[in-house]
Amino acid sequence: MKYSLKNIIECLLLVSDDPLSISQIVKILDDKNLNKKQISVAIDELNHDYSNKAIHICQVASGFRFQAKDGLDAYISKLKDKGMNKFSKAFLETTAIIAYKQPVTRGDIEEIRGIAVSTNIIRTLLELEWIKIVGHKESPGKPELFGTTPKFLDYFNKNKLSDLPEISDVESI
Amino acid sequence: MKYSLKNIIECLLLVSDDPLSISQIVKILDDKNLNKKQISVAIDELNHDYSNKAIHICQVASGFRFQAKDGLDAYISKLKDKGMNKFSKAFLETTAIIAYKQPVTRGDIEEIRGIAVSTNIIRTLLELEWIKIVGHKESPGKPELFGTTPKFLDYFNKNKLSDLPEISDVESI
Amino acid sequence: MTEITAIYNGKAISDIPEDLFIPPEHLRIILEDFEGPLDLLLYLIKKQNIDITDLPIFPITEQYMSYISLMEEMHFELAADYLVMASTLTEIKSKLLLPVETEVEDEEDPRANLIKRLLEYQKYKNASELIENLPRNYRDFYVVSNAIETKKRNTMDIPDIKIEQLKLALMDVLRRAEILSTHNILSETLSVRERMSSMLSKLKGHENIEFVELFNLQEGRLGVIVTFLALLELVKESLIDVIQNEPMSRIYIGLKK
Repeated sequence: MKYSLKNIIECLLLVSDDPLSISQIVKILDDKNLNKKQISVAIDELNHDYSNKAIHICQVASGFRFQAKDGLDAYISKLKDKGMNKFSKAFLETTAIIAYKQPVTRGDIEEIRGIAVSTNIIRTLLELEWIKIVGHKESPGKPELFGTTPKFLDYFNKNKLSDLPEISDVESI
Repeated sequence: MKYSLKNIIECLLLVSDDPLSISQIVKILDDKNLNKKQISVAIDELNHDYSNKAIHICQVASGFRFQAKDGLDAYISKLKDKGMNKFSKAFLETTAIIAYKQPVTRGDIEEIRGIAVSTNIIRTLLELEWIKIVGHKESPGKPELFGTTPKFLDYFNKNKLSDLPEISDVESI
Repeated sequence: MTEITAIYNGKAISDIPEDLFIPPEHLRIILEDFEGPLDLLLYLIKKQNIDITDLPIFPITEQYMSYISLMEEMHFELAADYLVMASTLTEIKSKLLLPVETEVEDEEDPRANLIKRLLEYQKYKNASELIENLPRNYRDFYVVSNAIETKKRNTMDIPDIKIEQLKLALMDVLRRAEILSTHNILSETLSVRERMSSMLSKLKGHENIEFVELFNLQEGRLGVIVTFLALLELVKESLIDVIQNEPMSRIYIGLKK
């Protein structure tokens, strides 16, 4: 292996859009000589390496992910402020695709929009509880399937999804 | 400051959705004692620290970003669906004409391709922020002139337009 | 006799016998493969290994016309640009047919402009292939972006969205999707999609659920149909397993493992 286990795990956690569990990492690495314990040790070591850094690895419900440490809010909010105006179109389209094509994966949304889906938008939708994870698709990486929630319908004053305006064929537009 | 400049920059690059330029970083840090040179040095140092790691900082047209180093494809592909963005021939031809002949009007593109340019393609390119309106031509109707953006170059991992492959005139077919 | 030769999925389909029936939809795909009249002309030229600088306008015009008439016969929605090219070709042809009255110096070859355009177009076709082959994010390299969770994230305000906007957004995106070579999107009954989501939620946390339990008879006939369609759709998308241990025994539904 060209890179150490530690470095590969670091890279995977950073490239991944979602937290990774130890068993997911074991599966991705697909190496008989590796066990969960070793992954766990590597993550601890990584975090030790990060002790002086502004980032660290945290464990959340679905696995491990990187987080910024406290004290950088002032900078980060300046970073995240930009580009809010262009945000709403992508937000609207992502929401519309999930509503009308559910259950869909992120990949499905990307395929339809032809553009990578912003992790922010998915997170926001999850935080708003407009969407939830309804399952996992049987394809590489077991991507999450998203569907809308009753809360989403509440926002639009609708009772059920079929109350949403119908989209017939696109040709006629 | 609680964290070193290096560590703050590292964190900002990882938090950001888009590449960050040195002047953006200067603006975010908002510290009179900091100049561009220092940021640039810090980025070099960071990359040196990352020499054994599986990720590194790359410079593309709109700034700096982290990328996975080569050789991790086997793992990352298990993490993400890949090859999402497949583009139609019409889309690629329109993009190529704008990239290599900019600034061009819609009429110029139609002239070369011999067929009407789809409004959708132009809109998608504008939304992807691969192209922007760079001016208006001094001709009837003052048509918009399109040019490519740094974001277009970012997507293909290029720094400047001259990094695109060279094209030559065609003599025979 | 019209020679039907075309490219389908990059492969040339040539010399199709006259009596061979090509389903209209199939032919449509063949013809849609051309990116316009210049593309079609380039194809005809390449196919015959013609020296473009000495473009034999008569046979090329003839072949071009037969394609056009074929397209018209198929009621293929012919872009006006194809007809413009047809008239350009005819014009060049007639100019070439005219007897040269006097030796006019510097009289431009009537084909010159067309040849120039074809070469120019070929140049950008080549360029588009170069772009196609450039390394791309997520295909050839991986960008680390937005990799870090921050506490202060969603401070942004949710725009005040009207339901109509949502619909328009989707129509917009679907329309745009046509230009990206992706799967076709068929309109589906929303209630089925909704049921698919709720069924997956219901199955989550259970090893499996008996088939009949998925149905709510109070919903009436339509409800049962919607549930059944959702079930079929989930099977089709390999999201669930349908388990029956022996013929005529109970059927269980579980999430795909």
